[in-house]
Amino acid sequence: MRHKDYMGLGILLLVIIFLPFVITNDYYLGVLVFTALNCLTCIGLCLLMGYAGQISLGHAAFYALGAYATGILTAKLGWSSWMAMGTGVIISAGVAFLVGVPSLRLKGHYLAMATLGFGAIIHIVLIAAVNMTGGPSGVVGIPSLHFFGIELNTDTRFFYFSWSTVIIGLLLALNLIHSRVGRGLRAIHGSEDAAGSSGVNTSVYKIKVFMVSAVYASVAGSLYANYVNYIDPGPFDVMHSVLLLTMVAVGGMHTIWGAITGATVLSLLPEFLSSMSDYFESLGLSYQPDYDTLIYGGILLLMMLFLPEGLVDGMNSIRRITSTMFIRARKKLVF
Amino acid sequence: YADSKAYHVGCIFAITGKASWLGEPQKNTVEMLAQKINESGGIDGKKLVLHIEDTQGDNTRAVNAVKKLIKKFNVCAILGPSRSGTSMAAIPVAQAANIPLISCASAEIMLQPIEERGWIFKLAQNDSDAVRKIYDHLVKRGLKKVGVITGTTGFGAAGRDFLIKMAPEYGMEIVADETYAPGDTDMTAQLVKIRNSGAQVIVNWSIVPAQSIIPQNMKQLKMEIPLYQSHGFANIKYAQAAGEAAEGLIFPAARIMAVDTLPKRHPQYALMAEYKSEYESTYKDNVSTFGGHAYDGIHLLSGALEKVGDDPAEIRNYIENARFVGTGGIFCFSPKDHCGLDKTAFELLTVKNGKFVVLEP
Amino acid sequence: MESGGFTDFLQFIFMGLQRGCIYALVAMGFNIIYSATGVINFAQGEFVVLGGLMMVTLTTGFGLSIVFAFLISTLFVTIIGILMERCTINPVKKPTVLRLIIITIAVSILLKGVAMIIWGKGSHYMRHFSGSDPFVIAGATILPQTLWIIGILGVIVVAFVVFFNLTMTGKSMRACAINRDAACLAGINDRNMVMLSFALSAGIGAVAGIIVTPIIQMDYARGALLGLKGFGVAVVGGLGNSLGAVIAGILVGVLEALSGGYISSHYMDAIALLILLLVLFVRPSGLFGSSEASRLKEF
Amino acid sequence: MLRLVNVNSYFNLVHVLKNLSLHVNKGEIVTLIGANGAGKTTTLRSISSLHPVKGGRIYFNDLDITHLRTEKLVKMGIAQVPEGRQIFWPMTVRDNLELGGYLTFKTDGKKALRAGIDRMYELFPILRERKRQYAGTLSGGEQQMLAIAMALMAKPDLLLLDEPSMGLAPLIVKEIFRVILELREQIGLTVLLVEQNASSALKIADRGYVIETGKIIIEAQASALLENQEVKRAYLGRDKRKMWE
Amino acid sequence: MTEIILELKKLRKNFGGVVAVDHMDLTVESGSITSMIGPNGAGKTTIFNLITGFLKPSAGNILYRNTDISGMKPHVIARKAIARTFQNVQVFPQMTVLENVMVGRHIRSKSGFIISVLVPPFCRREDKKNRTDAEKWLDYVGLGHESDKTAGSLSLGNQRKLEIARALAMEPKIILLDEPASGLNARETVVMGRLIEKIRKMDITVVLVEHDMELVMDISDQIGVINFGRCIATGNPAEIQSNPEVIAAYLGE
Ligand SMILES: Nc1ncnc2c1ncn2[C@@H]1O[C@H](COP(=O)(O)OP(=O)(O)OP(=O)(O)O)[C@@H](O)[C@H]1O
Ligand SMILES: Nc1ncnc2c1ncn2[C@@H]1O[C@H](COP(=O)(O)OP(=O)(O)OP(=O)(O)O)[C@@H](O)[C@H]1O
Ligand SMILES: [Mg+2]
Ligand SMILES: [Mg+2]
Repeated sequence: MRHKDYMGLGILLLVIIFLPFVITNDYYLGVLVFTALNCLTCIGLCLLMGYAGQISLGHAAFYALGAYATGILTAKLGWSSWMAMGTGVIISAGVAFLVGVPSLRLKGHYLAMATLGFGAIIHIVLIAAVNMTGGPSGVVGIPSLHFFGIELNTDTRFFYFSWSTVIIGLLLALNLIHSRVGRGLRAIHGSEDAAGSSGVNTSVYKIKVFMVSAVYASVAGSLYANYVNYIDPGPFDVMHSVLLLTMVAVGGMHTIWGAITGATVLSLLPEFLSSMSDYFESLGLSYQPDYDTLIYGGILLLMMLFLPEGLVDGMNSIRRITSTMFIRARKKLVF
Repeated sequence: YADSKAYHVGCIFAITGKASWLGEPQKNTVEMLAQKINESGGIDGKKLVLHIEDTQGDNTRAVNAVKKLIKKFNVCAILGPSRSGTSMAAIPVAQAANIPLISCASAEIMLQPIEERGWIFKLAQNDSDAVRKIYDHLVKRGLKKVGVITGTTGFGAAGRDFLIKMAPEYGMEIVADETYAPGDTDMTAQLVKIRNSGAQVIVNWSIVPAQSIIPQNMKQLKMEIPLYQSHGFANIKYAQAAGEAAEGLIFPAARIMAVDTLPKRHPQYALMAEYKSEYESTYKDNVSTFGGHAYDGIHLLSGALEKVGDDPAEIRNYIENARFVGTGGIFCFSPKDHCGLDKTAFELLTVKNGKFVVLEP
Repeated sequence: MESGGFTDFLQFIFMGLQRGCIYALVAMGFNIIYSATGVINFAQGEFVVLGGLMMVTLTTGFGLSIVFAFLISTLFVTIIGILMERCTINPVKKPTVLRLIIITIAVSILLKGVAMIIWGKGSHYMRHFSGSDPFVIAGATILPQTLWIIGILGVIVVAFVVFFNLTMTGKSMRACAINRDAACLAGINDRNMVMLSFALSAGIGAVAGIIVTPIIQMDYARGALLGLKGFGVAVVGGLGNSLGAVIAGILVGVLEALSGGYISSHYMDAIALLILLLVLFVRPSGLFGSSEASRLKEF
Repeated sequence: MLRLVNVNSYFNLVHVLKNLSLHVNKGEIVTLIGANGAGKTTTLRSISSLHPVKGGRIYFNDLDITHLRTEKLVKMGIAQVPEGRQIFWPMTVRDNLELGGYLTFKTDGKKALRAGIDRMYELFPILRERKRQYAGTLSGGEQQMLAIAMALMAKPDLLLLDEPSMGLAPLIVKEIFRVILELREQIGLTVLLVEQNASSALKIADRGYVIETGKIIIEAQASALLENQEVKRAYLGRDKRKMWE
Repeated sequence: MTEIILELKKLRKNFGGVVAVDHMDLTVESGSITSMIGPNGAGKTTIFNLITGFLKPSAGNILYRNTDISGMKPHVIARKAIARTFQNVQVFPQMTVLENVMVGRHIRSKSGFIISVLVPPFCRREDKKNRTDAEKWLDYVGLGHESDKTAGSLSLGNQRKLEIARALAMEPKIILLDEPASGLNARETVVMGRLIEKIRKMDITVVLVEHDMELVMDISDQIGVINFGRCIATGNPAEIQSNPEVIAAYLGE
């Protein structure tokens, strides 16, 4: 079980190392960079939702805190990117603490609402605090990241960097969930009463994991700012939080792998659809970008209808079914 | 330059999503023009192939789309994006790839600092010029106390900036500074505040449909001070939505919005009348300035392709010195000015009987 | 026109009332489906949009009378609600709350796409039901349309309070959400109940859309925002509680208006939200949700 | 009255009921005993269609009811007291009882419903005291009483009881068994009873089945089962403690 | 003779008008098996909830080894080595049976967030020990062969055993069992009795709530009879069985 997880990590690592040799077009690598950022956020969100069972509809806010910390500190105050990222992490964790203490006492939809409200407030502040955040016009001129003297200014470089971050984030998350603390978190999910009576400090654990997931989102946000070199409040609205939640749920929130799969699929899907329109056009069919929305919604719907426990579980059961079919077929052959 | 029989040009607009009312007419316009160009034999015998991408009004998608156009389709120039925010996100990519990007958004910060934005152009009129136009008129009417209300989008924020920054220049006093979100449904609270601030005039600066609620609210509150809108109001639907309440409001806009009331000898007239009649008959929809930007963009680009071929650097140089008459005004680019328009591009319009007409001086 | 402090205040209250009633109407739609399934239907905002757009088409496009168009639009959206339930909620074999929520998100995207293709991307407007000349009360003005909204909301609230608390059908609908198995064992047809809840909430969403369109204009993308506000209001009022939704809705609306009017329009929504959050922290199951009852409810 | 023929049930890939067949005649009390995890609950849930049956048939009054929906079955007269106190937690005791009488209300109206509730209050006086309390805050035993009362509210012909005595004080258990016998006398109620407390169950039952890992291994008259050595050793062991030690 | 490990003093709990526990006095000797019996709704579970911190007493005190623990949070009380099971079984359904028991080892291990995040599990000795310990406790209650199933897929009776294993894994000083034998058949009830006696032999004090009289009478050292939230009688099994008040209120016959 555990070893499978770490093996998966190794495979992922290999894939990432070799991918840029297969895909040489920067466009695809660029898309994969955004995918990595979503994966990173979703790993954190999955720890919170899938493992500790606490819903959050405010994660775009932490993504924003990271991005704006980087944006403001580097572009306006001239800090180094790393310092800014670190500060973003500290701010996000601090805000997560302040928000988590009162919010995480709430349950279910009420918690969803509280986090959603928090996310919306942050978004409004980003728009309204013009002097600090640049308001709707955003922050321009955010420098690229430097890593041991290498400027991460090409898509290939940033691809490696962002996915390494994902791998590290994944490793840490896997460590966490296979630990005493991870079990404590999952226990909270199963039954808060029983977890408490087993000695798990439920409120502190919930707050801590909320902070951890905020940190993931914050790092992703910082990387976003460094990569795009420009931020405005647009990408950090409540709908982005909803999208993140959807990613985690589509992949199957009971495993980290599910979250990553969901994030990857839903990050690539729109790009895939936009390529599809080129394909249709080359066939001479008239295709409007308007249909993208329909197809996107339709695919999401079908996934939820036919893969109840998410993509990862869906793939597992497909494998199971085919293997039983195989066994049966073999039996028939033998007799 | 991927294939010698065609010119590949990229277009990115907010065709769906939160700013689709901007991107839709732009997409329609470029498709219409490309078809027309190709039917009449293309450019120098080469077909004009447009690769149209949808940003959904989203920065991330815009970045991806620009990369796709540049790396996958090898386009020689890019027209769009529609919004300031998406343009800002797309600019570093185009700039780094040395591909000209001709934005349809209006924010002036897109072009600054000019040394770092050598590949970036824009077609929409300058916000600051719109402000000038409005303030000039206010000065003429002797109105001094201005209540500013803006929408919280990049467009609104840029306008708010200029309105406040340039007020002293014209002896204006900003007595109120309010905002509203794009999704807001009722601005009476803000308007009551403006009313209490003793403003003699209201300037409503926004590009979202919600801006047409302001005149309605003012009517409801029985406020009778004059209302000025920005060039973001330049969509007849906004005036229709506001109904009677919109009568008499004043806004600076490209002349395309009031072609019919323009003297026929005006240099822009012929071209705009043609565009308007073609667009409206093709799409059964009203023209807007937003579509006009795309029109100008295709004109500019087809001119460049015809003259210098599809080398991006050549195109850039061509545009830097281009002069032409478009729907947005009479463009006059220079290496220092990547917009090419000044306040003469604007005409003050007003709403009369549900139509845009040129304001009688 | 002279306007004293009180007049302004009254004006803000009117504005708040108008906004609040809209929120409350959307929130009631959430409440109904929540009551029957425990799920928040993210497509609720789309019901509102469809109702409004349909109304615009019928009145402005086909020139139907308001009453007639009202009925047809409501019926149309109700049918959409029923279809949605039959095609996407009903087939789910192991309905978990989160899964159903994501399904409703998917449906909302689909409906939005359909609305975009049918009605285009611009915003649509229509005449007020009975003119747009405001009434003046103590110097403050209120639109006749607002009175319509308040009136219709009132009727709906009374109907729902009676339905859910006093009738057997209402109770059995709640029972389905609480424990499907037990509800089936009591002889309740859970699927029909769920369908009924979708029909009702689609209908009420349509009504909301129809009566607010003259004021706010309708476009295909407005659903998300209306939905989010409605969700917040439903939660703060106490999920499943119609009266709570109304009071919370008006509270939110008035808070927004007052903070916009007296504090800052830049932060008006944030201030209202902040106060809502504080309310939620003090009363973790909403204004009128019973803490006992919600503590026992699993997510 | 009830007949299961070669019923199979699965949890994903786990085969839980394996060709299980049993029958209950009209007016009979039949008990099903077996160890934890043998499949008793799954059997009852399969009868009520709460769990899908794959392969096999279930007949009720000679009607094939295998794939009918639960609420149809309830309408036909099959009620179940499910395992683990499935009541409506965030509703009051009274609301719970009313919902239990949902069908009564639909067919016979309000009066009949009230009468039914009053009858349950007589049966379990403590429920009357607690009628305004949320069902979820009741004590375990009170919840169990409520669950039984709800099933009885449906006025069934066939009652499926899944460990009704769980968590109940001995006096109440006796009372419940008495009521079951009484109902059989009065209205000819048929009962399929799953009980861990096998000896008391067998005492009131006519016949019994022993189920082991999803298969029926013994079927006999209750009195015979009470004497059966194997059954005694496995399920009634108490006083024969020395025997298995 | 032996020390008193748990003492309830004038304990009272009311929910609005309902008085669930009233003026309750009870002492539990260290190393004993103390049973609480009484009619349904007498307040037994409420007493457990008060002791383990799920409810706050309206009045009165709970002394555990002479310190007042009333009003503390459940996890603080758990760390004092007080374990419990629930009448409405509470397992962690998504986790495997083994992991459920490992959660019970929570208070006996230490690694916090930082260590958990940075050190992979196969490098942590503590984790391995937890696993072997958990396996031991699973075997102890007879669920060793089910250890890889998810807890939610166990039958109800087995979930109850799992709960006990989890509580035992805490290596508690005192364990509160709420109807451990409900859902077990007669034979297994006897096994449960043996198990409880074995627990006591490990020097763990047992407090038992149970309606199965034979089990209670069989193994208890002391029995408290509770009715309407009050302790109406205490004594050894023989005394209780012959107490007329108890017979009337609870036992019948
Ligand atoms: N949700 C589930 N998923 C997978 N397996 C399950 C599930 N529920 C029950 N099982 C398995 O089905 C088998 C039969 O369970 P069932 O609940 O019918 O037993 P039972 O005879 O009622 O036991 P008990 O006396 O403990 O209630 C058990 O082996 C159990 O592990
Ligand atoms: N939250 C609450 N609100 C109101 N009454 C409550 C609440 N919790 C418990 N009660 C009542 O307190 C009484 C004591 O309940 P408790 O669960 O302690 O009983 P018990 O002795 O464990 O009974 P059983 O043997 O049936 O489990 C019950 O009558 C119950 O209805
Ligand atoms: Mg069972
Ligand atoms: Mg109890």
